[in-house]
This record gives sequence, C-alpha cells and structure tokens, in this order.
Amino acid sequence: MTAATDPRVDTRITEDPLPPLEPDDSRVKLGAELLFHGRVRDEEEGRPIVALEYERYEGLAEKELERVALDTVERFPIDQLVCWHRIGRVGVGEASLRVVVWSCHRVEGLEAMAWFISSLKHRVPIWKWAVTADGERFPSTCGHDENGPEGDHGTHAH
Amino acid sequence: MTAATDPRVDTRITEDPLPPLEPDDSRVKLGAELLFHGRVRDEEEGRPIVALEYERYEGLAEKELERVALDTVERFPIDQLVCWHRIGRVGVGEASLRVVVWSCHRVEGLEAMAWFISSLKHRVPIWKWAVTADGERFPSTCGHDENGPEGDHGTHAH
Amino acid sequence: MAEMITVTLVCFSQVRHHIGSHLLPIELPLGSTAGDAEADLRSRLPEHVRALPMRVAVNQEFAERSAVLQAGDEVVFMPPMQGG
Amino acid sequence: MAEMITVTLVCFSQVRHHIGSHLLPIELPLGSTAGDAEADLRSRLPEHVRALPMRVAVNQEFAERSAVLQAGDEVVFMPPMQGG
Repeated sequence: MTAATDPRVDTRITEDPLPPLEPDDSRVKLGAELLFHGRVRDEEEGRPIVALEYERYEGLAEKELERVALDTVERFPIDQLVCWHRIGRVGVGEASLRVVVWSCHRVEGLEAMAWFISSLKHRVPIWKWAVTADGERFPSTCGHDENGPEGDHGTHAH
Repeated sequence: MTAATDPRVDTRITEDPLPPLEPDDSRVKLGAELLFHGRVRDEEEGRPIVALEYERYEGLAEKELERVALDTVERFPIDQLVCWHRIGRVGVGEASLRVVVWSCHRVEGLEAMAWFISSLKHRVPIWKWAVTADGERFPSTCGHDENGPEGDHGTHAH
Repeated sequence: MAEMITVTLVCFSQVRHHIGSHLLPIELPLGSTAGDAEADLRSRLPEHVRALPMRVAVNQEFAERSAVLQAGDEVVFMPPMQGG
Repeated sequence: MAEMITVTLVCFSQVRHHIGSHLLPIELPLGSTAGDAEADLRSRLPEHVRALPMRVAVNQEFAERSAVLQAGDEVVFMPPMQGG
C-alpha cells in the first residue's frame, strides 16, 4: 500500500479482496460518480482458467500507480480518483481493479476513466499469471504494446 | 416500474431510494463492469437547494427508458445494461440515477455508458423541480436541447 | 356548428407550473390535430415557456403534430427533458 | 583485470518464468550500464522473450539503458505491463 500525498487521489495495491462498496451520499458538489471494476474472465489466451495471479514490482508499482492517478486529476477536471488494484490470486469473476472517479459532470468523468485505465495498463509494473484447473501456472504472454491507448488491443481481463 | 422484455436490459423507474450495491462476482465472461451514479448537487441554476423532485410522464417514461436501453445494447457490443431512475424527492448527495454496463472490455462499456446517458437525458420524459431550504419548489428551466449529445451542455445534476 | 370533443392535456414541468395543474381538459372541434391542441395550450402560456421546443405524445406514445385527436385522448406537450 | 560489481536482476512475468527465479545476481565490470546488464539477461532468454520490448528500472525507479550501475543495485527489465 502507498499513502496518497494528494487528497484528490487514493491509490492502493493490496492482496486482499476489494471490500464491498459503501453507499456514500456525502459529495454534494459532485453530480457524477463513475466506478469501474475490472474482473477476471474465465479464459486467458483461449485456455480456460480458474484464477489470475497478479504480481507487481513492489516499490515502483505503488509509486507509478499514484503518479498515473495524479496525472489524471491534473489532466481532467475531476475532483477525486480512487484506485485499488488487487494482486496475488484473484478468482474468476472477482474484481482485480476498482477505479472510482467523482466529477461535477459525467463527460469529464468518462474521459478521465478511459485515460486513467489505459495509462495504468501501460505504465504500472504489474503482470499476471494464469492458473488452470489442474494447477498449472503460466505467465500471460500478451501485454500491452508501448504505443499508448490506441495500441491497446484490450484482449484481456478488460 | 416496467418489466424488461429482453434479458440484456433491466430498466426501472422507482420512487424508492436506490438499494445498496450487492457484490456480484458471477459474470465470468465479462471483464468490465462500469457503474454510473448521477447524484443531486446542492445547487440548481445558481441557487442552493435541498432536494430535486423528479416527475415523469408515467407510461411513456417507462417505455422510452427501456427503448433507450435496448438501442444501446443493439448499438454497442455490451452484454447487459441496468438502469434504475429514481423519481419523487431526492435529497442533495443522493443518487437519482444508476446505470451499470457489463461488457468483455472496458472501451465499449465506456462508449455505451456515454451514449446511453446522453440519450436518456434527451429522450425519456422526466423532469425535475428544485426544492429550496424554505420549501419553495420551482421547475428547472434548463433542459437539454434537441440536438443530441453534442448539444448537451450538461450544467445540471451530472 | 362543429361537433366538439374533449381531450385532456397532461402538463409537466414549466407547463404544469404555469397552467397550475397536472390535467387540463380542453374542447376542440372534431377532426382537430395535436397541433391544434398545442395552439390552444401555447396561448395559455407566457412567452418564455411558449418558446420552448416541445415533443408531442398522445396516449402515452410519441406522436406527430398532424395526429388527429379522438374524444378522451390524453395529449402531452413535453418541454425539454431533464432526466438523469 | 577489470574490477567487478554484483547487481541483482529482479525478474517478472515471462522473464521470471524463463530464468526460473525472482532474483538473479550477476557480475559486471565496474562502470557497466543497465544496457550491459540487459545484454547479459537477454542472452539467457529464449528468442521470443528476448524480442519483447522492455522498460528498465534501477532501484525502484524507471531508468535509461545508459544509467551506470553501482554494486548492489536492483535492476529490472520489465516486459509489457499487464495491470488492470
């Protein structure tokens, strides 16, 4: 975990399942709340799997995730961004990623969400291993290319 | 309320507060879950308010909301769309609108969400009245123009 | 003298605010269209509301202004929508 | 004979899979760069992994291949990232 240094962002990398969402009606200035859950799909590279195992480069992953969040709140007129990335074993159907963006209006929230997730996928040193029903564990061979969002073929978990 | 006729969409118009979100890890084919909450802001047309009161054209509002949802699942490669619109009095900070979109990948989910909300705002016969602290109730004078999404100046609840 | 029918205008938002009630029964000559009902309604509204673009519905379905009304129809002129 | 230093390569994903361990200490001549360490690493990898574009980090920060290494440095060559 990393403690956010800017009150607009809260980024965490955690081995625990993401906690249930708590209802929160306190943001009376912010009309738009947008939440994204990235969930583990039941296949990887065409093979059925039972889980993904995420590993991170500890130290840099936390720093870079926070920098991506800060870049996002600088670049888009949004008020707050929360990102929790789960690592370790994440079962099929479970959420590996939660991002919440609060803004006055929905358009900037949607744009910020798209940019943040795409940047996270290209910048934050996290990788995944697929786990099959018979216990085999293989590294995903398919990452995102280095060309930025437009090169993101997005054939994976989300 | 209206019963959806297509399993891909679930649209409701309800006077009750939107229920808390239940964790649901059952969608093992769908990597991307995107949720939008439209919340009531504490001012309307520059005046502080304590609530919005939503009214609908009962009968047509339900039908049109479902049609907007169906148009969205036809137009974008998403698997499921839930939209609950609350009417009646909705206090500041509370959610008047919940939309959830499930898809394999995030890009189509984000596009579908943007298009659905914009279409809903232009097509579904729902209007809002602002309620001030001293109990005054005035109809919002500011709607969305008829030019579609690009004409949506979005200066209101979200 | 033309035979008359009664239809009910259902009023929302600013229309309701200025008409002062949700339902407004009006009489029109047999054969009148939604557009004729609209002319009646708009004559009762202040300038700034009259200027609003309105969509038309008859009996809970969107309709054209050329639609011929029947006795007992529910007719709605809808100011810009504000859902969400 | 050149003075040697030891740095530790930290391996992830396909690199880790082929190296067979998370940490790989290697010896390099004093004055070597991250690029020199990368040449050593790539020589141990099969063709399809060697072909991957990799980003470089030294001591938990992104770095250039021209960065000169010090004894004890933690050096990482990162295959395409897969977070999310």
